[in-house]
Amino acid sequence: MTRISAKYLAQRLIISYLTILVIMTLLFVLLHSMPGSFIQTMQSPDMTGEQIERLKEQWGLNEPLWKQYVDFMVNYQTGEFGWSPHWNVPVWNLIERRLPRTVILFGATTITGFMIGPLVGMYLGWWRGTKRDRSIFTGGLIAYSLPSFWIAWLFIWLFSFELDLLPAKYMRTQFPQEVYGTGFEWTAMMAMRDVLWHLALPLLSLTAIGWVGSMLIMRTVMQNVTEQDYVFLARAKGLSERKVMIKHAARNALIPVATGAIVGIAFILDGAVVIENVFNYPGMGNLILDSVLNNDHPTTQAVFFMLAVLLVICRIIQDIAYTYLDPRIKFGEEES
Amino acid sequence: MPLLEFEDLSIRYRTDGPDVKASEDVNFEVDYGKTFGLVGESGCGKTTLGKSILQLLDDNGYVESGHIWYDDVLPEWKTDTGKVRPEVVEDDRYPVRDDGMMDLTALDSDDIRRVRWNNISLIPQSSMNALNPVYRVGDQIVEAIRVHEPETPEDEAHERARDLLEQVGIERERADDYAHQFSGGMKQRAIIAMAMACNPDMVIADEPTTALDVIIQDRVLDAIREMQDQFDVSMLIISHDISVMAETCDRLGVMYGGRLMESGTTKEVIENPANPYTMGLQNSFPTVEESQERLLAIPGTPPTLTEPADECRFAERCPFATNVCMNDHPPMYDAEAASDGRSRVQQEADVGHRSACYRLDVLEEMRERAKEEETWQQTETPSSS
Amino acid sequence: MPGRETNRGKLDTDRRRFLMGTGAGALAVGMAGCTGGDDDETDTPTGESTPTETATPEPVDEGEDVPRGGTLTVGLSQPPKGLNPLSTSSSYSWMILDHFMSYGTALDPVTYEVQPSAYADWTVENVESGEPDIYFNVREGLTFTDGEDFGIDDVLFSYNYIMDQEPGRYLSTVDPISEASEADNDWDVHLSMEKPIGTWDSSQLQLPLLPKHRWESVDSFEQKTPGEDGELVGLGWAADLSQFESDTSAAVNLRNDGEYPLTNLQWIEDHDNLRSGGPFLDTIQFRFYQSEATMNQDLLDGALDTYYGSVSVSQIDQVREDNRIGLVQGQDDGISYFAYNLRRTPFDDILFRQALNMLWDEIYWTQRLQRDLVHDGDFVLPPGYAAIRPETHADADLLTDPATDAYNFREDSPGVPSYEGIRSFLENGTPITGESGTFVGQDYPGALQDVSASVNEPLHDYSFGEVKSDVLKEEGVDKELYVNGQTIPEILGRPVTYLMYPPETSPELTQADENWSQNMIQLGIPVEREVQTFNSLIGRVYAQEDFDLYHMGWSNMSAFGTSTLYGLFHSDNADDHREEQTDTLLNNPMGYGVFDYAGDDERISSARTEMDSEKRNSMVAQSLEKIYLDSPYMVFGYDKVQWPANTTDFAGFLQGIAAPGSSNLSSHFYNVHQQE
Amino acid sequence: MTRVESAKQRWGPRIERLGRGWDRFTQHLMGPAGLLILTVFTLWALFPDLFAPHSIDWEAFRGEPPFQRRLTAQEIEQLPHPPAFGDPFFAPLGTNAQAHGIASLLVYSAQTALYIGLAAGILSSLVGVPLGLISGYYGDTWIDETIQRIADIMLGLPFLPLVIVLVAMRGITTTNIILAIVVKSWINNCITIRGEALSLKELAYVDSAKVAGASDTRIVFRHILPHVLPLSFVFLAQDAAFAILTQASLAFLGLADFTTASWGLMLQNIQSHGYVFQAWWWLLPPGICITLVAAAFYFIGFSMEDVANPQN
Repeated sequence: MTRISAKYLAQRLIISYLTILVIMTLLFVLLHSMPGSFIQTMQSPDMTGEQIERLKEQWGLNEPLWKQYVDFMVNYQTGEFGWSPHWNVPVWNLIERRLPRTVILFGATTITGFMIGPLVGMYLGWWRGTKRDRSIFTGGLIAYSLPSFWIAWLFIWLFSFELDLLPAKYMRTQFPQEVYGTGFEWTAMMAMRDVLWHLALPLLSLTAIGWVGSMLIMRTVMQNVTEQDYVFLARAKGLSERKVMIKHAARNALIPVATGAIVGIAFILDGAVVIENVFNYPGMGNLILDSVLNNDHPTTQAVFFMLAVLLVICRIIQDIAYTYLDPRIKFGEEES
Repeated sequence: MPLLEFEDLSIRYRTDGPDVKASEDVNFEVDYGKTFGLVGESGCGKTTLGKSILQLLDDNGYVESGHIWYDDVLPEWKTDTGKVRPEVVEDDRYPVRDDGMMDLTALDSDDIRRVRWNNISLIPQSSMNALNPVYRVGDQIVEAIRVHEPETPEDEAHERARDLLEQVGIERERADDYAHQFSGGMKQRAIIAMAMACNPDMVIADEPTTALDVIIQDRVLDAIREMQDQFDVSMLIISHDISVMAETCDRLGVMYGGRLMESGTTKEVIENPANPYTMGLQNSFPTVEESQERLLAIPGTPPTLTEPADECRFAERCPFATNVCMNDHPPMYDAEAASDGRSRVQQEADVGHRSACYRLDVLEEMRERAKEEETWQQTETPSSS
Repeated sequence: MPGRETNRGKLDTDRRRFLMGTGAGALAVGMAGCTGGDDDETDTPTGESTPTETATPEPVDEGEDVPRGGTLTVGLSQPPKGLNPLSTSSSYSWMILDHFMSYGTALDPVTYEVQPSAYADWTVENVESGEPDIYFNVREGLTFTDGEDFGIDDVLFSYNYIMDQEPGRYLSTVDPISEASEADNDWDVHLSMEKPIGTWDSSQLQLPLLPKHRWESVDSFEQKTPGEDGELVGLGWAADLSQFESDTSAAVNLRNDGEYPLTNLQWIEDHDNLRSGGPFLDTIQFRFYQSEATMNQDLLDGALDTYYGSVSVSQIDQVREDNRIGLVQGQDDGISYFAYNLRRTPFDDILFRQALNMLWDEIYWTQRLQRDLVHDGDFVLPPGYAAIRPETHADADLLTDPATDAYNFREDSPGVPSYEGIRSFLENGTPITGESGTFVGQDYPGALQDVSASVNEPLHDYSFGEVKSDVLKEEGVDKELYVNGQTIPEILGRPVTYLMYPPETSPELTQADENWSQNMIQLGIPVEREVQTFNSLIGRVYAQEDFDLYHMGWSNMSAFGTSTLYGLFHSDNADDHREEQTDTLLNNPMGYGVFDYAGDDERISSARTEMDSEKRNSMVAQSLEKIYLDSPYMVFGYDKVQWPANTTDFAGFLQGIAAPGSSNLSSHFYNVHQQE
Repeated sequence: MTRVESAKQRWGPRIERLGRGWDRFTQHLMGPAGLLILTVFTLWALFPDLFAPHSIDWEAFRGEPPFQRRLTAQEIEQLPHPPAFGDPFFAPLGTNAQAHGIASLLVYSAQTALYIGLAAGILSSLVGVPLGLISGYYGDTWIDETIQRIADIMLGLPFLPLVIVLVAMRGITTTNIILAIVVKSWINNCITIRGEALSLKELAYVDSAKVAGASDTRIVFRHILPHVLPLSFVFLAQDAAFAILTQASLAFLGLADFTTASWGLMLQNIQSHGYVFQAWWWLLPPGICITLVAAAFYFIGFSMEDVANPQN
């Protein structure tokens, strides 16, 4: 039913690609300005100078900087992320395993956050100025002010220690044979349930904060939208308040929410990076911290790159959602 | 026979300070099939009146006293033959008068919703922006139909929407377009079409032509007139543009500062104005018939409606104001009678030509002097003293 | 804790018998920190008293009646870093690899003697020529974990592959080997050496034995990722790696049918506390954590049976209260130390270093911060390796002899250093060189052995005067140290920079650092602390040698004194910055041995090539004491290992060996079994 | 007209405007609540010794330095000590594992939070506002395009990972943390201020100033800047809150300056000492303080938004 303007989409894709190129360049500059050579993490005390030279050669560190840059850009675009000196495996092996975990946590939170946030924002904007609005809004701002890891600790304490309801570690049952008996095999359904079960607490902790961003935008926009003539007309048409609010006001308010979504999404990604560390959840956040602290440049580089790509993908999705929400864009008649 | 009757309607807006008296003791009637025009400067309360009919006032607005009687009742209050059920009339819990008219201000929110659009529809102010940008125009008309006639099948409703658009001069297939693909006039006409969707008894048009250029204005007015003829609806047109009103309305009501200053047939009010405000207002608009050399604006600004003084609302700007005007706002007097010399015959019911002015005794003099430029310039000094 | 009690009872007798049998005092201090009545026995430093105490040996079952089966769940506070035996040096990786790898010879976990394993016997010839020949026989009937037979081919392949590929981890081991070939005499394999290596039987004979059929197609050893590619195959007692997710968990099935030849060897049977016939467990599961706190929690929650490491200070009370968990105790095999950069003034001066040592409040560290879970440190090899410690060679009490306390905290009142005393120690200029004497109010009985410090005079003149440095001014200190008339910032261009790694890795150490540097400041030495992550610290210290002093929270030491001393304290392993700057990562960043005012090159070199272990140990002990006097390192602690294990459901944990929960964890894995 | 009168005439409207702004600010309880919280924390920051029950060197059982004795093993075993009121010592929020009073640490940490918040907030305003003004004033020129593209790309960068890399690279100091935060937080200011500037420059008085020959700089700073200032204060407050939270996250990850007392560091300490689920008196207060100070900034920011956008 929707006919997204190919021109618009192509334009967004090109911009995304250029963004990634710029980010990669930035990454390269950043890591090459780092003190100390990461080659040291691979050296062993017994190596002679000659062997170190050979190692440098192997890693291309003897090439002129421009050559290293070109190689880096080419390699990354062909999906070649190199080898992790710290973990002793190809970087891609690390990413491949950890990225899905982060994506699951981050994606789930983004979805719940962007379901709850605009919904609450819609009601608050609609009730703007009422006592209910003020107390929930204030509550939202307080939630927005919570240090994510701290609230996660409190949740673990409550739900895991006190109530013994939810697991507070890992993303799935480690040794299912112990729980379900020997010879146990995962079925897709059970595996999914298991992951969701383990996801509950991190998700809760992250959503407790992550919903606020979109709520704030929605609330403000909603309030502007309620003053629009089409909302008045919808009411005059005899629509129920609920229908006016949801179908006419909220639907329009979602457009600016979609435009500003990337900020909230990036915020949630930041949260995920921290929360992973609380829940012993081996994801990208964990990985980037470990690799930065261990001078593992190839991994740092790749993780940062993948997270940036993740955000770029989110932006493309955001653009598509925006296009879908706003017919003025959809037909290629972008208004300034 | 009135379709709609305003009875001593007073509307207030709550603010942090004292309430704003947006309208005060307004009485007038809209007859079946007729067009009533409400004119006045902006901020005089006419839009408030329009909105109050369907309980569409802003959140802080409320009807303090008075009624808006509407000559129909909710379907369940009727007998099979369409008459009002006697017990409804007799029971005080139902807001229905002895003559079978229903008080719109007393309906609860569910009931008034059923009246909206179904019985009375509305063309909002700046209806340029009244179409929701994210839905197809046709769908928005269908929505109105389906709210009130849920039994209508989807495709039938669509057909009707297309028919309606066609009737206001928009091609049927444009129903699938979005508002931003319409021109200004098209949007306006689409709204008019939408207003007719449920075959209402009455349409309220709030400044239907304001934001449009003159040529489009004409076309829109034509469309309104056409629709009115075809559907035989009563209309309440609200506008600050007295010349537009002169062309379209059967009767006119002139409002100022929340008060009805004058009402009567268009001819009476335009040709024989009986209120200084109407006279001043006329001066400030080009009339269609006679070309005026220059337009005269009424000096001063409309009064604030928070705690208005007891005097005649217009007294401060009125070149004819005397001490008698300073005590109280005048009641409605019969202007016919005044022309005949009986200057202060009160006429609360909206019949004939009425005017709220103590100086009806010097009506002729006022009419003469109002045409002179100096009359209006003089007022500046007395009003400030 | 009944489980622990029985274990202990058994263990004491085992240990006594062992001491009697070997006559060596390799394991001297056991059970430190234990509660119980026989402390005097356990503290007996050497084996001399034991022959009369002929406690009835109570040998453990040799496997026949030991219950087989069960799953032990082990926690690792970090995920392993790859499972490639040639490239990973992560101890977390080796926790898993240990099950898969066996070597030509094995190190006795109790005595640290070299014992046969995949090689049945071995010999060395032509030592005098300077190019010895090593011969050994390969045991028959061994199979790899994938079921393929192991043979001489695999051995030759392993040597040649490693010599060819030169993985950093084994570089120094294969470097002296000129050729590995099939022997042309009665032996199976012949290694031609370029130079004599004293510890050849535990180094050159302990190269990883790789399955030729898996590795011959691997062009570059680094590219292989065993575990991830499902190809973890070795000679160990594991059956297979049944589960491996490199950052969350692993499960190793064991060959527990009692038929695994390398745990049925005679020397294992001869040890009363080692069981032959293992492994007994079905499976060992590993959970990997991102933080120790989470791992500790899981141990208490019952999700773990044990973990790699020792209980931390903050957890010890909880673990002690836990009925399921017992604490296996043993000696540390590592040390915690500070190191000084001997290239820089005034750190080049023995007097200055010793003064700093005296400012270190070891009571604060051991009692307050570590709650008595560490010993105060002295020599650079831990008490777990008692056979090579100076006390053993001088009939002195391990760790407590006054000669090991030369640098005790000199305090006026509790926790407050004797500033005046230490200032006059610096001003008067008599360092502790091995002669007896009284230094800053404390007697020193003289060196245990016949050694003395490299110099007996200070290099610089010290005085105290007007405060110039901002650091000191901020703290309101009244005197500043002048070295040859200059303040330290005037010499170095900045205050003393104290490199430390991030506090969260060891909050207690950060506290102690704070205390020590405060003491230095109050004395009149401007100090600033600079945080470096572990790896950037490595770069600063080992590659650039750009530091004044730095700390190491814990560093594992090899049981072989000679190689440790050579690696850490020989000038061969120090970059000599007087000529050129290199960025090799040599292990002696202090530059000990480079300068004539501090070094022991000669003794270390001769100990290294000494083939007689008795003589070698004695030389090592002398070197240790000399280094102690020279103080390039200040060793501030040895852990009292408290390894937590589920002693309710499992038994067979080895009490009293060095590093039970860490370096020697693998010895447990073929001994541990379900409780009867 | 007397001078007083003329002053009145000149200042009267401004004061009135200020008064109206204040009225709007205090309309919700949020604004005053935020100010109150911030005032308390500011007092803590300025006069910690007045509010803290002990000095920062105080130790349980031993009291204030200089210490006359060491802690006994029994005393050490009691650490971290739950709240105590006189017996055996006075520490209303208990102590941490190092025997320091939690309450005192809380008070002494207020400085760091406010410093980080305000420094990061002011710096991002100093970068973001001028760039936004320039971008908006030169709307649709290459200058605007360049600034906006940069902002656009920065917007897509994963923020915390970037900060982690920057801080780990450049060294873990408070200054570096602030700078790393600013690297990203100027963007929001810039984009919003640009939007405002775009619409402001269309206004008549800017045109007339142009006609009168005012230079671009003058127009931007004299005519446009004053109008966006209230809005930039809104952002300053929000950036401050965000910076404080980011510092806490960094501290949790082990990237906080350990020599400066801060709430984030207190939380990091409880984790590294392993008492997260055992010492509530140590776990709760720092988290509450972080939440309160961040919330106070948000409260003030959003209340000021009402002042800055009076159309509601």
